[in-house]
Formats: sequence, C-alpha cells, structure tokens
Amino acid sequence: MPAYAYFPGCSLEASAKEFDTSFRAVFDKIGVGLKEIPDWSCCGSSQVHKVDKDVATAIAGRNLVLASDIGDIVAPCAFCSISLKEAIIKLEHEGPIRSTLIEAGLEYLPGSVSVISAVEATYRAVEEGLIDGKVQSPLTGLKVAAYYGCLLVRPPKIAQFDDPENPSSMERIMVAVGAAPVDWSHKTECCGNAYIFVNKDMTLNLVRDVLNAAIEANADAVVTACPLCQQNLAMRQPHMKQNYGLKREIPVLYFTQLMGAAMNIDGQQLGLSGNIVRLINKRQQEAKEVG
Amino acid sequence: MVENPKFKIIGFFCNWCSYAGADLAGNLRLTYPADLRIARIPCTGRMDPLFALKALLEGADGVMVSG
Amino acid sequence: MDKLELQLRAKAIELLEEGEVSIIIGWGPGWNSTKATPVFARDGETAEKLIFNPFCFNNLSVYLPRISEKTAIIAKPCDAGSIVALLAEGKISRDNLYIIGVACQGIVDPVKLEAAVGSIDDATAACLEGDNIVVEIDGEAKQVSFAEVALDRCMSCNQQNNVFSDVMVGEPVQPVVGEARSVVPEDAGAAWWRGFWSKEFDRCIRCYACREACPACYCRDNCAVQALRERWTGPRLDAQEALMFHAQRAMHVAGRCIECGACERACPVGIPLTLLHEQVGKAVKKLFNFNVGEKVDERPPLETFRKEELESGH
Amino acid sequence: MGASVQLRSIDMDLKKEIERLSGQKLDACYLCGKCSAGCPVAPYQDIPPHVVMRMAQWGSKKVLGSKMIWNCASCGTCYTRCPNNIDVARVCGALSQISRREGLVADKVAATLREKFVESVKNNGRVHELSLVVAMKMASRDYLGDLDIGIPMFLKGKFPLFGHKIKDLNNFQKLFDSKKKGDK
Amino acid sequence: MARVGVFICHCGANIAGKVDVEAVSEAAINIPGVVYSSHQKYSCSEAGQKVIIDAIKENRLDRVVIGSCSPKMHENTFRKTVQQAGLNSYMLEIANLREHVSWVTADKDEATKKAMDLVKAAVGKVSFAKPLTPGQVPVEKRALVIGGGIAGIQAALDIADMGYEVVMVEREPSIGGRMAQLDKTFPTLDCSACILSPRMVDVAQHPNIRLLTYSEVENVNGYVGNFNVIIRKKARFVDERICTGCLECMGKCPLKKKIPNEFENGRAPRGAIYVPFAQAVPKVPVIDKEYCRYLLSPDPDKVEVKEGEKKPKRKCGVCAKVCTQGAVDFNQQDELISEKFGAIVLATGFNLFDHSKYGEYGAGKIPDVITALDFERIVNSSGPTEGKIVRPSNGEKPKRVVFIQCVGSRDEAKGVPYCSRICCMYTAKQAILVREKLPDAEIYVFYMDIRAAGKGYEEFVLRAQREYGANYVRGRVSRIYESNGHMVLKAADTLVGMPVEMDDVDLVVLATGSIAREDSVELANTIGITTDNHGFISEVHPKLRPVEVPREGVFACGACLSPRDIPDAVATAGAVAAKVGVLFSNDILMSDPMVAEIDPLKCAACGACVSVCPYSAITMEEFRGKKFAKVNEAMCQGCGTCSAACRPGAAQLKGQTDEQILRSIEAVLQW
Repeated sequence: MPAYAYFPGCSLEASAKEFDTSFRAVFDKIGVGLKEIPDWSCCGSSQVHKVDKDVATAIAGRNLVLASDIGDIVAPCAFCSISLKEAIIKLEHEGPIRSTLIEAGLEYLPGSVSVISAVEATYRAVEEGLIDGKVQSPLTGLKVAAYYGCLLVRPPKIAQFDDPENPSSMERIMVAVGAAPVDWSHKTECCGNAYIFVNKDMTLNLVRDVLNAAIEANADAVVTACPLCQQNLAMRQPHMKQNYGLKREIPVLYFTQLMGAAMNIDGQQLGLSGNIVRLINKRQQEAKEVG
Repeated sequence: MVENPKFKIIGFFCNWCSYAGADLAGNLRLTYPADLRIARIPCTGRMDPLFALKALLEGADGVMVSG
Repeated sequence: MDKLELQLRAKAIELLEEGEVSIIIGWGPGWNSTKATPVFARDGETAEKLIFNPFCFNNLSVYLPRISEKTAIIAKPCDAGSIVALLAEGKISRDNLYIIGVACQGIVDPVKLEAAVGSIDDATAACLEGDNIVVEIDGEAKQVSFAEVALDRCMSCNQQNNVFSDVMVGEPVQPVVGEARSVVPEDAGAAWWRGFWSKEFDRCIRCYACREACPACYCRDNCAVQALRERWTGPRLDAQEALMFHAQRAMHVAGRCIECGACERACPVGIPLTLLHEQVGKAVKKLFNFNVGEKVDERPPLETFRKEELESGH
Repeated sequence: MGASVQLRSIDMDLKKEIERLSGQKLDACYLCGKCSAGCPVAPYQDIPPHVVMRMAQWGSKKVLGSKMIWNCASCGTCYTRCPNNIDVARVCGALSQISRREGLVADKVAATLREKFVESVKNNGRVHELSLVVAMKMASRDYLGDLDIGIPMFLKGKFPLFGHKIKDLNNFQKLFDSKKKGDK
Repeated sequence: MARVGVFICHCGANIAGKVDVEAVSEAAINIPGVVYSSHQKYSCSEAGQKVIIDAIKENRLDRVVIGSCSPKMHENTFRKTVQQAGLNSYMLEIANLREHVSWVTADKDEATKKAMDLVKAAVGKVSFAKPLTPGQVPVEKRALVIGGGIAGIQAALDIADMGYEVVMVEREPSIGGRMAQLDKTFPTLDCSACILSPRMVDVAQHPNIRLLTYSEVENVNGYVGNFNVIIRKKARFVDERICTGCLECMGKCPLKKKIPNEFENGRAPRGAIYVPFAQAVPKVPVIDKEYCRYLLSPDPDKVEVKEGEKKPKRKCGVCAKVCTQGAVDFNQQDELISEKFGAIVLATGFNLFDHSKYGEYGAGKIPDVITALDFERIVNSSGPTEGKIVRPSNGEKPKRVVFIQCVGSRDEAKGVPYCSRICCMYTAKQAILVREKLPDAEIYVFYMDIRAAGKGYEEFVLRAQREYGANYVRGRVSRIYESNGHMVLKAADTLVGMPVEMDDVDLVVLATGSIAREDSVELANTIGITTDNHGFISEVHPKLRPVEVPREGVFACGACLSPRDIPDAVATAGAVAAKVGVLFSNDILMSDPMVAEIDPLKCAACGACVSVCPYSAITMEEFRGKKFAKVNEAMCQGCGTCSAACRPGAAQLKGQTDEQILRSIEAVLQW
C-alpha cells in the first residue's frame, strides 16, 4: 500500500477538523496510507516568512527532515504545502540554514523528500484509478464550483502543479465522483484569508465577489482545498447577504467531504451537515428523474 | 586599494569579441591593472589548451582566455 | 597445456587456413615466464606459440593502425576498449579486423610482483595457480596471492567478460578481488600533486616509451613533441620540460585514453603515468559524460563540434 | 507643503536592505502596473503595489509608512503574472520588516497579528488558533464581532482550549537563530 | 635569420603621453631578430609611412613590427605600406600600444613595461611569419532569395533590375507574406493590398526572376560566389504551366467550407484545393494533401483485392473533372531542384506570439479576445466578415473595444524581453479603424509606453487619441474573464496609481508581439549561420554591417533579423540588393589568405579537424593509399579550431601558426 507522510498543519488540528477527518477517511477508503509526521511543527508560512524568511525555511525544513524517513509529504493546507515546497527549493542553495538545522540535530539532505498538496495527492490517486469502484453513490447532478484560491497552484515556480490561471485538477476529481463542475471566473482569486481581523471590510468584499461569481455560474456548492478559504467563504454569509450584496447563501465544502459522501463514508466522519446531505440527495433524485 | 604585486597574465582574446572589447575599454579610457598582455587569436577555437600550459610553465602568473 | 590456449591456437590456425586473415596478433612466451611478448603469426607454426595468462600485459591494439592487411587480434577487455576508440576515430577499419576476445580476470603488476617475490628477471617459471601466483626463483617456488599483485585498475574493473569481439574464446571468468593501493591521499590538492609530479617527472629521460606503447598515440614520427618548428618542449632534461611533454600527451589522449596502463608498464623509470591519465579521464567523464571505448560511432568529445556551441556565440 | 520627494539622491542603503531581505531585484521592475491590476487587496490600500515598487526603487522611506506593505495577502497573483518575475509579496514582506524595526508601522493590527502568530509558533511549535483569535480581538478592539461564528465553532470543538506543544521544543527554538548565521 | 624592424608610434600624445616611446624603441633593438628600431610622431601619416618604407629598403628588413593603435584601426593601412616597400603584406605585426596600453593604464612605468612586452610578443610572432597570398574564387552571378514577403519581393526586384538572375523561393502557395494579410498600413492608412499587389505581379513578370512557390530550401553547400542549393518544390498537384487561374475547381471542392484558411488566421474556411487569397501570385491553386479526399483515399493499384471483390475506386476527384485544361495532376511528386548561386538572401519574415501562454487573458479560449492579426482580417473588406467589425462570439457589433499592448513583448516571464516595435503603431491604426467603422464604440488602449519613433508616427498616435477618441490608459492588464456574455478586465491606471476595473467589454484585441519563425534556427543551421537567442538571424555587426550575416555571401533583410515595420523591411531589402550588387560586380573574389592548411606528410588522418570544423571546410582525401585531411580554402573562415585540435601539428592556421603563437608567448615571458 502506498503511503504518504502526513502533515496536517495547525488549522487541520483545530478550525479545519473536518478537512482532516474527511481527507483521512477518503484516503483510508482508497487504500492510500497516511502516516502523521511525528512531532511536526508549524510550516513557517503565512506570517513567519514575512518576519524572517530564513527562520521560515528552517522551521519548514524541520518538518522535511522528520518526514524523510516516512516518504513524500502530503500537506492538505495550501499554505503548508506551498511553504514546505518553497523550503525544499531554498534549502538546495542555503547552506547556512542547513547548518542551523544540523545544530538542532536535523540533517537535511537535498532531494530526500518532496511535498504535494491534498489536491495533488487525490488527483494522482484519481489518475491512477485508485478510486475506481469506490464511488458508490455518485453525486449526479450536483453542480460544484471548484475554488483553488491562491496558493494551491501559485506561484507556479513553487507550486509546480496545474495551470496557475486556469487549473482543472479539482474539476477532474469532482467529475470522478459524479459531480458536475461549473466553469467560472473566480477560481483562483484570493479570498483575503487571514486579513479578516485586519481589514474585515476588504476581506468580505473579496469573499462576496468570489461567492457571487460561483452563484452566477449556477453552482450548488463551492468546493475548496484550503482551510482558510473554507472558513472565510463559509462563515459570514448571512451578514454579507444583508450588508455586502451577496446574492444568496451557498455551501462551501472541502472537496474531500464531497468525495466522502460519494463513497458513502459516514457523514459524522466527514462533518457534513444535514442540509448538505439533503441537497446531494435532492440533486441525485432530480438527475434520476430526468433520466 | 591594496598595493598590488605585479603579475604577468597572458590573455588569449578572440579577435571578434573580446579583443574588440578590450579595444573598446581603451576607447572609453577605462583603466585596469597593467598585468594583462593580450594576444589576438582569430577565435577561441584556435585556443589550444596547451598554450595556457606553456605560458604557465614559461613563468606566466595567470592565463585568461576570453571569447 | 591450458585449455584456453589450445582453443586460441585452434581459432588462429583456422582463421589463417581459411584465409580469413593474413596475420594474427597475440601474445607469446617472453624471455622468461613472467613476461609475455607480442607475437605476429602469419602461419600455423607461429600461431602454435600463442598464449594467454595474467602476464600478458601489453595492449596489442597499438599495432593495429600500422597494419593495413586483414588482421585478427586477440583482445582482452582493455585492448578491446582501445580498439573501439580507434574505430570511433576512423583510424582502423572494422572490415579488415577480426577480434578474438578473451575474458580477463586481471593482469599482474610487475612492480608489485617484484616487491612481493624478489627479482622476477631471474624467474625460471611462473603461473597462476588457483588464487595464487607462483614464481620459481633460484629453484625456490614463491607464492603470493593474485589479489596482492594484480594491477590496481583490475580491482575496479567490471568488464572482465564484456569484450567487444567477433568471437569469444574460453570461459567467462570471475574477477580478481582485492584492494587498490593508491598512493594518492584522499585530500590531495594542487600542492600535493605539484610536489608529486615534479618528483616523478624529474626521473623522466624522455625516451618516449610511454608514447610508443600507447594505442591512442598513433602519430608516430609526426608526434608534436618532436616538431622542430613548434618546439612545444625544449631540449632541457628537467621536470618542467617533462611535465610539458606528459601534459601534452595527456591532453592529446584526453577522452581517448582507455587507461590500460601500457604507458606506465613501458616506462623504464617507473613513473606512475596511469594516475595522470586517470585524473584527466575523470574530468572528461564529468564534463562530457563520455566513456572511452564504449561506442564505435561516437567521436571523442574534445574533437567534436556541436551546433549549439556555434549558437552560443563566437 | 514640502511634501515633494527629493529625487536627487537615492537611499542606496535602504534599497540594498530591501533587496537583501526580499531576494528581489528592484530595478527589474519597469512599473507596468500588472501587479496592481491583479492585486486583490490593492483597491483597499493607500498605495498600490507598483507604487510600493517605485518607492522602493528610490529607497524612499515614505514607503515604510504604507499600509499596503502590511496588508499584502501573499496570494502570489503579482508574482505569477509579473513580466519581470518579481515577487512583489516578498518586497512587501521585506518592507514591513524594516518598517517594524524603524517604528513606522502603519497598520498596527496587522503587525500585532504577525507578532502574535510568530510568538505562538515560537512558544508552542504550532499555532494555537484560539489564543491567536483572542489576541486579535483584543488588538482590533472588536470584542463582540463574529461571536455568532466563534461560539458555534468553539462548541463544535474547533477551538480547543489548549494548544498542542511539540515535544522537541528546545531544538525547535534554536531554528529561530538561523538569521544571525545568514548575516555573517 | 629574420631581419625585423620595429617602429613605435607616438600617436601624438596618445601613446607617448603614457608610454616612454624612446625607451621602448631602444629596448626593442635588443630583442632577438630585431635589426632596426625607431619611433615617430604619427606612423599612419604619409610622412610616417615613408619613414617605414625607407627604413625597410635601407636596412633590408624582411619583417616589420609597428607599435601603434589597435590593428583594427590601421592594420590594412600598414599592410599596404610594407607592400609598397616590396615586402609581402603579411610580414607585419602590430603591437597594440594605444587601446591596450596607454589608454588603459594609469602608471607610466607600468605602461612602458607592458608596451615593451607587447612589442616583444609581436616580434616573436612576426619572426616566424611566412609570406601569404590570397586565393581566387569565381563568382556565380545569380541570387537566391528565400521568402516572398515584402522584403524578399523588394530585394528580388532590385537585384533583378541590376540585370542579375534571381530565384525566389516561397514556402506558401503564394508570395505576399504578412503584408498581404494586413488591411491598412500606418501612418498613411494606405490599403496594404493595393500597394503590395503590383509589386507581386512585378515579381511574377520580371524576366530575370524565377518564382518557386510552395517550395523550401533543403540544403546549402559551398561558399561565397559558389553556393550549391537544393530546393524542394512540393507537389502542388496542379500544373502551373497549364492552369489558367480560372479557379473553377475551387468552387466545386466538397471541402470548400471545411478547412480553416491560414491566410485568414483560421477565421474563414478554404477548400482542399485553394488559392490562399484573391490576389495570390501565382494565381494557381494547390491541393492540400492533408485533406484532399482523392489523395487520402487508398490507391486502387496498391490495394490488395480479394477475389470476387470489386477494385475500390478513388474518392472525389471533382476538381480534375471540372478543370477544362486538365491541369490537375494527382500523380505529381515533390521535386528536388539543385541550383548554383553566388549569393543568398534571407527574407523569411516573422511570426506572432501565441497568446495561449497568457492564462490570465483566457489562454486563447475566450472567443472575443482576438489578436491584432485576427483584427486585420476581420476589418478587411475581403476578410471573413467582409470588413464588418463584429464580436466573434455572436456576430454583434461591439460597443466597448479594448486594445492591450505588449502581449508577449517586453515580458521575460512568459514571452520575449524585447519590444516588438510595431505594436504601438498598429494598435493606434486599429483604434482609428474601429472609430471609422463604429462611430459610437468606446475605445480603450492599455499601454506601457508609446514607442512611435518614425516619420509621422507620433502624430499618428496623437491623432488616434485626439481625433479618433481612443482612450489611452497606462497600465498592463492583469486579467480578463467572461461574465454575463461580456468580459471583465482587471487593470491598473499607473498614472493615477490605482487599480481599475472595466466590465461589459465586448471585444479585446491583443497586440501580440513579433517572434522569430518557429523554424528559423533550423533554417539557420541549414545555411550554416547563427541566430540570436530569440531565433532572429544574427548580423555581422548590428550597426555597421546590418544586412550581412556571418557567412560570406549570405545576406538578410526584413523581419527575420528583428521585428520591424514595412519601411524598414523595404529599406533593408534595398540594402541587401546593393550588397549583392557589390558582390556581383566582381568576376573573381580574393579570399583571405589567413586560412588553415594541412601538411599531408604530418597528418595522422585521425579526422579530428574534420569533426571540429564549424564550417565543414575540411574533408578526408586519399592519395596512393594514404589518407590525409584537406582544407577547402574558400570555405575556411580562418577560425583555427582545426589547428588547436590537430595533435601532430599538421593543421596550421596561416598567420597564426602554433610556432608563431608559442614564440610570442615565450617572447613576453622569456626574452
């Protein structure tokens, strides 16, 4: 059984728990092992690299070293995966940072490990046919807007995955579980992520634009692969409908949650609300009636 | 600037680029240490590596090939 | 009588009788049994002298560029490598050549042997018995492990049975297992090498035996070191002029030298020339990813011109 | 009122410092504005990214007091589309570092977020989201906003009260000294 | 023993101001072989030259060293000087005491020492010089012009008008090139076809020009004055000699609306038998064998037929049936033509940047985002929309038209770093054309810088802005996406320093930059010349020899050298014609004597020189059973690579022999 070194990241331990549980459940179902990196630490992304990029590289490097005994890393959070990927590129050339690591008892060997995001890992699994036969109740008729946000495919030199302007891997995954991805304009626009505390108005404007674009494209739900995007897009919809011109509320889910639903994984494990389950059933029913 | 000991450096310069470049340096009156003695060769393809060895064995402090 | 030698002779006689070739180049017994000597057989009688054993250290391919008739040559893996290199340079013609390959488990280093058993010039008998070399000197049989006295190069060789040939004679062999005894310290830098070579080359008497033994050195009388007009090297007999000469030879065989060690064994004053050629060889391998003696249709990297080179500038 | 920028001399020290910290070549920018055009946060800022770049090219200290350098979301849009391969987010990051050092922070809340985040990482090895949220609420003085969201999340167990401390914290904290090495 | 004379030039104060010329001159007399030494104010002056000539005669000098300015300045002058004194002109060496010493050295003593070394090196080198004589090569006075765009047309006509024969090779079925695709030309707004067509006809009718369309150059051998070229004339399947150009066949082709027409940038269809456009020259159709049903159906004579089965018939063949002349010939084969030429002219033109690399602009998938070339066809009255400007998505008139400049140009990340030079102008022109056809449309132009350096160009751009109401916004667009059947643009106005957004955009025209033809490197390899790293043909000297390329006898003009507009393409074409004329005014060419020679007695026949020669000028010969290498002096460019590769020293570059170089090294270090 193929296995990855699993790097959940801080968010998946807390606010994005359902991403963690649904991702583990789906990979368990398709028979790909995930071994959590022992004693992993912060990936160095988001804020740390702005304060000191060398420190960010060093603390990302720590995780790389810890994982190198296990195998290639899968890091579901887009911030984590891009941060670890960048560290790999930097550590190639940064001797001093490697020495710092050695002083902390960690020897990094360039080329010893690689990093992919949850979408990449899933995309590979789909391409390799690992989900064949696992989709017991395909999400027929469910129109989804695949939302990549920024860091999943950007910057291309670091992400090295999919098209940075018009990615399609999540769509491919959604098709594999029977859903119908919509073509829409805002799949890689930034949602404003952590700036909700700093400039709430700005963030909500950005979120509104993304959601309205999905609504305009007639999507039933938005699927994401980033904990910050999911929270940002999902959380303040009633408020935005009142004050920011959001056209209607729309569910925002992790792509693994929908995959799990298609694979008949227990809703509890996926963290899916009853509303979503009912919506999926309704679409499946409609599709059946149409024929 | 640190006091420079004097060297003899033999330069093998391609007629079409570097030799002309060295001419240009002159036209622009750029100054550089007098250690370099440039030999004009028609192309760096003409440069037999043994010329460099020969120069070093004959006492050159350095050899510069440019083209 | 060794089964391999019988087969060699039979094959040689067959080729001569059928008129496949007019001359066979191989090894025969030398003036004592620790030395083999080249044999050029045009008839069955001479062919009956052919032998092959770990004392056959000459690289016979050195003779090929000088012979234009149809030739058969007995080749161990090193020799075959040189033959491939010569073919790649178009210096010899495959049509005129018949290669009788022999597997080789290693060649005895005369210097090591002498150190182990004493003056081998006085040997009355010598042979390989199992894993040991047995030499009889002054009626006394002295025994030494083959691994002790084989050439350093044979320790790291993995071509024992992989011989570029028309026919293989004899059985596949197991390589000799031992450790190379390099005199080069691991951290040898430029200064070490400078000291080392100036000491070694100080002994050079410029006899050119290294050149004559080298299959890649086929310019013969036109060799650049003898060029009167150019005077690459001066007439002085000192380490500096010798260095120029050997460096020139090393440059000329760069990317063409199979590192067989024939030059070193031919040297009357024992200069370890293989070390020089290995150093250059490593650089060529690294820069051009080129292995000498591997392909008959690829010219040596230092004498090829690629269009990319033209495009990258003047 | 004396607000014009003196162009006579470029502050090479500041410019070099920005280039060192960001790893970007400032003069590669020819100010086409594509970064500003695609930047999701630019419409809400005092100056857009290309103006940040221009000021950085001058080595103008004025840029250190800009909000933009604190509010860059690091989304990579500018870098992805920049015709000259400049990572503007890195330049903003470098500028905000210098701005903090010089005490010219224009967006205190953003600076607090950064500080608290790094503090949380350094003390625990990971980020404890709840304490970060609480700290941010204090900093922004928006004590009650988003309680409608926060409380249900808390109840769902999404905000565990206590953060997870990594075991090898001692060695982990050594990594924060890497900078001094790099400087040498 | 050589008798060398040394002459040190003061060059006024240029050399003497830094170098102690007297000391150098005095020291020179002690260099082995030197029998005479003097110094003078200006060696290159008439008086100075006379001193040299007299000294040579009086002192029976056989070799001369002049310490003066760079040999690039006066080597030729002094060669003539020593020749006047009765010496071979190659018995001269120049020590570069000005550019390499006096002008670049601060300290006087050091400059003097360095000057002495350089004089020694020159003496060392000249002491072993041998007299050289130039070779002679006859000139084949015919020119090959590759490419039938406006540059090729102009060059061919000019050369032909001088009375020389020209063969023009064009790979498309018709000549005309890019210019034929354009609607109007800036800044005069002339109709492009109206000014081009007469030139095309001139080519077809010129008695000195032979036109080979639908043909490509396969191989080029030889050297200046004597090129051997092999041209592949692709099967046209229509006999040019018989066809009258009635084009009856075209109308009957069942595929006539099925195949995208390259000439229309794929925006209008053509048939399998077609002429690309109405004014095509020659007006003879070709049959596209990739599509033609007849040619794709199996040949009955080659199909195995089982017993009882009928032999299959070939499909279609309608064109052959309707042709009253019987010009359609399905059995035609590609033809290889071998011709001799004295000169080759490259005029292979350019391509346009493929904007599918710009994912942010829809990667070429948004129908209403079109390229400028698309626009040229759309706005052209013989184009796919008969000149009506419409949105490709729905055929409606656009109300808001946006032009974006620098797409691919000046973009190191996704495109090319250079400026394409023509986009600012054609965008202004297209904005004017929009205004003329759609008086109510809003026009926006997003630009970075306006580059309008040409006669009447700046005025033209200002007219587009002032009289035609094109709104110019300074900033690069970051993204285009579709929304509600229109497009949304995210941009910035860098002059006010803020992001701007524009929605309800109906049509976006991208000013895609000029790039080299995709096969330009391959063609350059065929001809044995070089390209720059963008694939444009490299010239010998961008300023002083702008239409010559580094292979003698080969010239280039038009946009294959670099992006350029029509006037510049035509001007370079004229320049090329002049250069060809100069070449053809000689019956015999003198070749540079500083070429390689191989001593057959020393040659070890290893073939290294053959393998390393960048100009394929060395071949292996055999004489009485001995092989040796031989240099074709006319092809040798004197680079000396063979000399460096030759182990026994058989290959020697004349004037730069191993002996000369070794002695000059020794001279500097030992003498």
